[in-house]
Amino acid sequence: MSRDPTDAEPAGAPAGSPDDVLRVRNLTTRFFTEEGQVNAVEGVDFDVRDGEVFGIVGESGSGKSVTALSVIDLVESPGRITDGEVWYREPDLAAEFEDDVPAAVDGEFVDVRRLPEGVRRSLRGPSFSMIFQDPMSSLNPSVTVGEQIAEAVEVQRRASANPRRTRSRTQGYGLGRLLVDTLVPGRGYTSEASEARAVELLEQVGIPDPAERADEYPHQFSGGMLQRAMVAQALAGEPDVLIADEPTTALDVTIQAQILNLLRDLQAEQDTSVVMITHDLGVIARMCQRVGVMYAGQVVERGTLADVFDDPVHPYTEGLLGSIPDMDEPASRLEPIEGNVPSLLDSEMGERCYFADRCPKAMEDCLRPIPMYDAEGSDEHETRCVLAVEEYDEAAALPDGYFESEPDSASESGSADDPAAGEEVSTGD
Amino acid sequence: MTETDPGAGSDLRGTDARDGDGADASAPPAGDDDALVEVRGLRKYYYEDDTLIDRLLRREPTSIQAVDGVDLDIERGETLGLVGESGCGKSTTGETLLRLRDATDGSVRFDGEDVLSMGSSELRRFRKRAQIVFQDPFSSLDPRMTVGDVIAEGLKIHDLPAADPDVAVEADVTVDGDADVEVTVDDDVDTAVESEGGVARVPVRVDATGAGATGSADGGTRADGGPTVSFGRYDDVLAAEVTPRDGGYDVHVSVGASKRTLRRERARTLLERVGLSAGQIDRYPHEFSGGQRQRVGIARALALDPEFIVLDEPVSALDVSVQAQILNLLDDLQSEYGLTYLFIAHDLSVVRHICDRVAVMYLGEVVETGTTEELFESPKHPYTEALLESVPRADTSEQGRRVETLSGDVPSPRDPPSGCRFRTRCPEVIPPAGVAVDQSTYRSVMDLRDRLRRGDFGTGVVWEAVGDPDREDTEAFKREVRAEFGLDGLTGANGDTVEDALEVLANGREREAAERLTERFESVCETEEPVLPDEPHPAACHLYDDERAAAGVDDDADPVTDPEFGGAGMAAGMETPDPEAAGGELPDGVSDPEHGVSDGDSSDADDADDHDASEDDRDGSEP
Amino acid sequence: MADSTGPLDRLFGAVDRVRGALTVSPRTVRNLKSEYRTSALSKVGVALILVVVFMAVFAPFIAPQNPTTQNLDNGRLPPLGFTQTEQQTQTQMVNGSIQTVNTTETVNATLAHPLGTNSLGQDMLARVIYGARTSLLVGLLGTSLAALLGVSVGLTAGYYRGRVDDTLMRFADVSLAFPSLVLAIALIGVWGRASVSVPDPFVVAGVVDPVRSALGLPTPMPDTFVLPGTVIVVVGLVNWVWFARVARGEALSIREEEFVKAARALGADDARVVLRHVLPNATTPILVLATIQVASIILLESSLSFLGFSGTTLSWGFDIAQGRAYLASAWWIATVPGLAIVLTVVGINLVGDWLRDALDPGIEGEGGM
Amino acid sequence: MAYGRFLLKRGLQGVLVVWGVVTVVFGLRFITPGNPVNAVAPLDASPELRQRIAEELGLNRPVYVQYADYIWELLHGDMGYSYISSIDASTIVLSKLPATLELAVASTVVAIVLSIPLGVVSATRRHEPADYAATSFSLVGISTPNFWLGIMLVLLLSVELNLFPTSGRAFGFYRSFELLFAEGVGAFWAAITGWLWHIALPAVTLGTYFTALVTRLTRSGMLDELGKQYVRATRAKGLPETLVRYRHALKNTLIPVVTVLGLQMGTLIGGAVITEAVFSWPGLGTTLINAINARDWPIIQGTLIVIGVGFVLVNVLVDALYAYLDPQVVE
Repeated sequence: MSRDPTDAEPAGAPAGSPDDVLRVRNLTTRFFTEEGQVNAVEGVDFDVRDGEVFGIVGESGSGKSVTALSVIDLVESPGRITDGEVWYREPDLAAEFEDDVPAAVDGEFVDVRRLPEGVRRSLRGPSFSMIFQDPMSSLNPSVTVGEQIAEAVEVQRRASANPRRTRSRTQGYGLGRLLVDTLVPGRGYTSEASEARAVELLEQVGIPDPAERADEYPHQFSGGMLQRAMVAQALAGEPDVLIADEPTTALDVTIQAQILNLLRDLQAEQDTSVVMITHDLGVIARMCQRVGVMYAGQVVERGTLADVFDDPVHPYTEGLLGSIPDMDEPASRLEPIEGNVPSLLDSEMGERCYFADRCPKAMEDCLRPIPMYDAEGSDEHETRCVLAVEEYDEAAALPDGYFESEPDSASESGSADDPAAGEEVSTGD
Repeated sequence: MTETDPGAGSDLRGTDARDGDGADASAPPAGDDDALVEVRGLRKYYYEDDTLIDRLLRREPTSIQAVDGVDLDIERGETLGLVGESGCGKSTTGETLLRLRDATDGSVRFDGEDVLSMGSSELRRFRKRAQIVFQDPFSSLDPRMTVGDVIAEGLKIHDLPAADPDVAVEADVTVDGDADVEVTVDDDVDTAVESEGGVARVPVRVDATGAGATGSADGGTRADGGPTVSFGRYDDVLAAEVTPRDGGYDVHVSVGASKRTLRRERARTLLERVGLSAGQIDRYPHEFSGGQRQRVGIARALALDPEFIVLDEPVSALDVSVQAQILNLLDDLQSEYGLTYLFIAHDLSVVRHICDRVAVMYLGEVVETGTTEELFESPKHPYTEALLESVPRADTSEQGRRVETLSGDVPSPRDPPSGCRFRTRCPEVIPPAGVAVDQSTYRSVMDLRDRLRRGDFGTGVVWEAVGDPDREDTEAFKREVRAEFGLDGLTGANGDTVEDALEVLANGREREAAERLTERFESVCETEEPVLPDEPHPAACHLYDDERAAAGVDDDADPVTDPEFGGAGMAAGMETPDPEAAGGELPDGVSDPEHGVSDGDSSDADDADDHDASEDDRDGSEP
Repeated sequence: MADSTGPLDRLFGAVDRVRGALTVSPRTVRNLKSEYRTSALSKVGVALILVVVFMAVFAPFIAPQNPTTQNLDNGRLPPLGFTQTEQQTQTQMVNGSIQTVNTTETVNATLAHPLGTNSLGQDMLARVIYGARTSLLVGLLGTSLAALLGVSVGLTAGYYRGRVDDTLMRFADVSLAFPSLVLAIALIGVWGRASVSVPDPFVVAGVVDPVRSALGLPTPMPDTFVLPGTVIVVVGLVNWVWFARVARGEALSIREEEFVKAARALGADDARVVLRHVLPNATTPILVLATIQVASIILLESSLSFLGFSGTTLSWGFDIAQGRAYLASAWWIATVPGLAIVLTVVGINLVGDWLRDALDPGIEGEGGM
Repeated sequence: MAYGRFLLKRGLQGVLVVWGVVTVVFGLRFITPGNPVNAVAPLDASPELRQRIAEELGLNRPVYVQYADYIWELLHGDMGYSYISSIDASTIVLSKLPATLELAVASTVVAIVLSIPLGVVSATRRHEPADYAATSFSLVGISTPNFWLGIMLVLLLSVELNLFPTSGRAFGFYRSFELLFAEGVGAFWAAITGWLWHIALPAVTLGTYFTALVTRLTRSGMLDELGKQYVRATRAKGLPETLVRYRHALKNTLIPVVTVLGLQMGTLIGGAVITEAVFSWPGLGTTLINAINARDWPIIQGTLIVIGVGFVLVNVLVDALYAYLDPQVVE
């Protein structure tokens, strides 16, 4: 449900770099479950430049998948997007809604959260699209791959042909039309043109004998081939922003390399901006120019690749980098981060830096909500940690057992993976 | 991870600790006789659709060669890495090694005994010496059992703790007060007290400061008026019997708790040892995070005091920060208990960190083995090179790095490619002697020949593309095939052979076209299966045939021209991949034929991800 | 109805304590509690079941009359709140010739028979209460017999797979090919309607009469009640297939779990693996299927007794059959026992839904008559 | 090609099951207490007479000979002669089949046409009046014994309002087509309405349990599918919600529903037997009950075999439809 447009005087689009295509501000998504309110995403801000690959890295339960679903407005109950603005640069959309919803428009930027739901839904495909972690469960097992890609092409064709209809309540294809199309043979949602385009797309993503493969079913594809088909389907609508949620986690490393190359080539070709979401810092390093590190629903550090990899400020980022075995110079021992991921239950989250209970450098000053501070390195480099503005002071350090009193986060609710998206990282053989 | 105080770090095993020190024993292990585990020619085939009805329809069951001739040696105290991608057979090898699956062929010698031909009693003893830790934290612990029961289950099955005859029992007696105290200890006290270096020391404190003193501070057992006896941390498992004699006391120490309590005590110690708190013993698995559950899995494996543990992707399902904690724990346990690991994984950076030696597997076969140093610094087999090349490094130098990827997918284990199984994706296929051709063109010719041999080269489709239904314009046909398979860079003899092969193909004689091309272009990689030689850093690849020929090793491979290293671009016409599920090692719906269950612990499980209920098995042979 | 210290929570507490034996993990109990709190329907279901169980157990104490005593002169009394006009045709000698005279007579309910009486003057409420005992016992005993047979066959087939699975499942297909009702009729027709008379523990203990006289209820209560033995055995033989299918499905998936492989690696033999690991993890779907089966078997039993194939006359189905002849004149004789069946089975199905929503066993569409 | 192989394999399994059914039916006789002869011989028959009858019925031959003979005859469509009316059993049984078939098919069609939309609506409009109405109807539907429902319908609609006949079956559905050719449309129309009029109550009685069952199945199946990842991915590519629900999710929901329909055929035929008894509908059900009461073995065995074979046939067809709907099964 979008924010009520008539509330506090709209501040207009936030500041950012000139060639931003997407600016997300204070995005907040909550899950109202039996055990209580889970703050999966809490005040997340990030920008995506045109034609750039922006990385979001974080472990299970950090809220990175829910962030992706929130941007594309696919959060299902018991989850709800309770706050935040998603400014999307699309001049004709801005022009169209300039007078209907003035609060939502600022220059070429439109806050999609303020637009009516029908319009927001019509952006899926032509403007935003998404690929998921496990290709096998992201395609309908009883419909051929070609047909499903043709549908994505058809969405784009009908949206550009008649935008007003696709924004209507029935998205231009009510139950009546469906009955007629199913009863009358030869008619259907997808047209000949879109089916031919689907075969082209399959070829474009490097699938051999595309014509034959288009008539086969998802279970007749290998993991790598199916992810290529998913990429084809996502790019069918020539979207401005492609969100990739752990696209290569379920794949083997040689197939992963193929898919990453494919994503980079297509991104360069179509000048699409990509939001790459993963837990694998290697994939982030290879693909992204800028990256945001997420922990417990918040962005804790943000900046260029060099900022975050070479001189990280936030102890969690350091801990992450310290936990990864280096393949080229193997250290004899890793320095892991102690303790467990927090439960994100509103009742158990203190008014403090959420990482304090696991942080080797926790101090008194950390026991308050921490804003984002600027850090050295490029001017993009920001971090949600007091160490950016003050030195670590041994005297003010918190005693060891300080957080023992807090309920053992792994006690009742087990490891609180993202309630919505299955974050658990599980790979094959 | 809370480190238990060094004092209590006792050696769980009676026999003396391993002589080598920590995980990074760099010295190459001595000859074969020292290897704890020797695997020779291990083979594991699954058979599809050979139910009663299929037999009636007289259809030959198709065999899936999941593991096809694997040789491995694992030295004592060493960590051998077994790496490879999905479907390469590494998990099946690990489980067949422990007889959780029935092997089709080959031998597995554990400390000299052949595991595969063990009777049930020998097998039970073997179970105590070799254990396994699994990958998925949510499926490796029985949700209906408390953590304490899970850990103690092994002890319950083998009715442990049982007195160990060759463990000596001693009492260090400290006496307060001046009574003369004689202490005798039951021989089975080693079931309650941990032994160190073959001796179980029982801490006995006798407080005889004054007859009739009130109960001593630490609640020791009190004879009426006599001295009180306490055993420090073993108070609730030992019992003392004091009988006065003139001028002093005789104290007899015996086990004072039931086996069940002893097992619970054992479970509590193991929980502490793996970094969890003993107070969580009665909790259920769903109350723990992924990392904590893996720790319980490790504690369960340690309960029987094994020498050898198969770690089947123990950290793949964990987040990076938790992964590091578990890797450190495994390191500590190995150096403390002298354990030998078979570490199965697909994440190369983890393997580099923890393994001493590594074996790389591809489609059921070992293609290269070597020490971690050799393998990561100077890989020999093209597949190992491609693997190392593809792994993204978490470092800024990785930004924008363009990786030369392998083409196509892993072929189906149902009908693996002839000769070298990697030849369908290998960027360094060896052309026949005297045929100079760059790698990418040679690869295209090979793909064309594969399609022809498999018989699904749709000449009709090509004629349609050319738009000439009555098939006259052979030139157009040839141009179309050249374009589709990228065969333009051919000159001289190569060009002519291809030319007339296409001519023959144009008028529909696919088989003959294939033969013509094979005659000229057949590579040694197709005809001969490369053998993994018995040498320090072996690689099963014909590239090294001449090296061995030069070194006088009698290997009859013909001389090989130096293959240029051509980029293996996105060649069209790859071998159509088999519908292998992304994560699972085996295609869907495949089950394991060896169903007949012997005395219980060698019955196998089928490890295809989903099991088609109507799938039937052939009756397996009873071991 | 169930506040935090209500009877139900004490029940859950008890379950918590003996959970080892019941292999009901606290997580299952927690899911049940949270689902129970939020869904009104599950509360209704539990309430209905409690009423029916109460009636079945304490029948001798609360039944207004002895269900079997006949009292022909106040036959066909309407239930409270209804009156019934009856045409009496009497032949009389009127001035020398025989004439039939129709007199209409209104019969109204009496407090002694709140639900009225049937054609033989037996009290409907008493018969409904005793009918509950028959239905529940047949439902529970039949289900347990079917569960015992089905689960053991299903676990064996699912665990050993291969030839064993093949033959057992073909055998299951064969018995599935005979609809339960059809096979039941055939078997009962063949073996005869053997019934078992079971002594009523309360009456035998002599506890009933003092309580009834204190409540001012007529004291002579039947000291035995009749159970349709053949029906229970037949029902068990017929419905085992559903348990076999569910147990086999569970065994097939659980044997692939890693904790089963780990147990075998520890040296556990097949018996231990099946009993200690496979069965406890299969209890949830079996439990939910059991509720469906109890409901189906109650319907089946009432159908059999309606057709006259049940060995006992004290059954809801039998009463409905009696009432069929008097549909026009005494509609309640057939209607009241039918409502009792519907309410009982609705209650059981609601509990079944509660278990399914809370525990999500994934057995859609299994189980039937 | 794989689809053909799948059908062949499934067909063979079907034959195996039919053979099992026949064996069980044959075996029934041997677990009967009492001697089948006295179902035929008069009570006071002399031992010699009883002996001769036994010989005549071939009951004295060794079991396997009787069995082989029984199978042989069965293959020729000969099920022996009714002990009571001594008419050829197969003619009696097969003549009763159309009536039961009519009832079963009519109620199944009613069930499917009603329940699939009901289930889908209640799944897509959760916590709205439509959902509550559908769930409560289906709950009561599966909790009502169909004989009591039949009686109540008769009580309300026949006895009180006199709308429908209380029992009996007018012209059969097929025979009315004969009338169409013989005496033209008028007679045909009268026959059809007569048939409809008579089958209305029994069809509703038998169909209610089925409708309720399929409604619940469709509802929970639809809810299950809508929660799956591919639905979220299909919405992410911008497909209209109507297609997401009724083309993608519904198709996958119908797959398990079809399987369960096959399995629940047994329940349907069981219900038919009861409904026929309530409405004295001249089908296999009433024939079976009368035969059992009269211990008329050939008829009992004939009816059971027809029902068993019918069930196997239906399940083979259901599996064929299932394999067509879900391509993964055929692999």
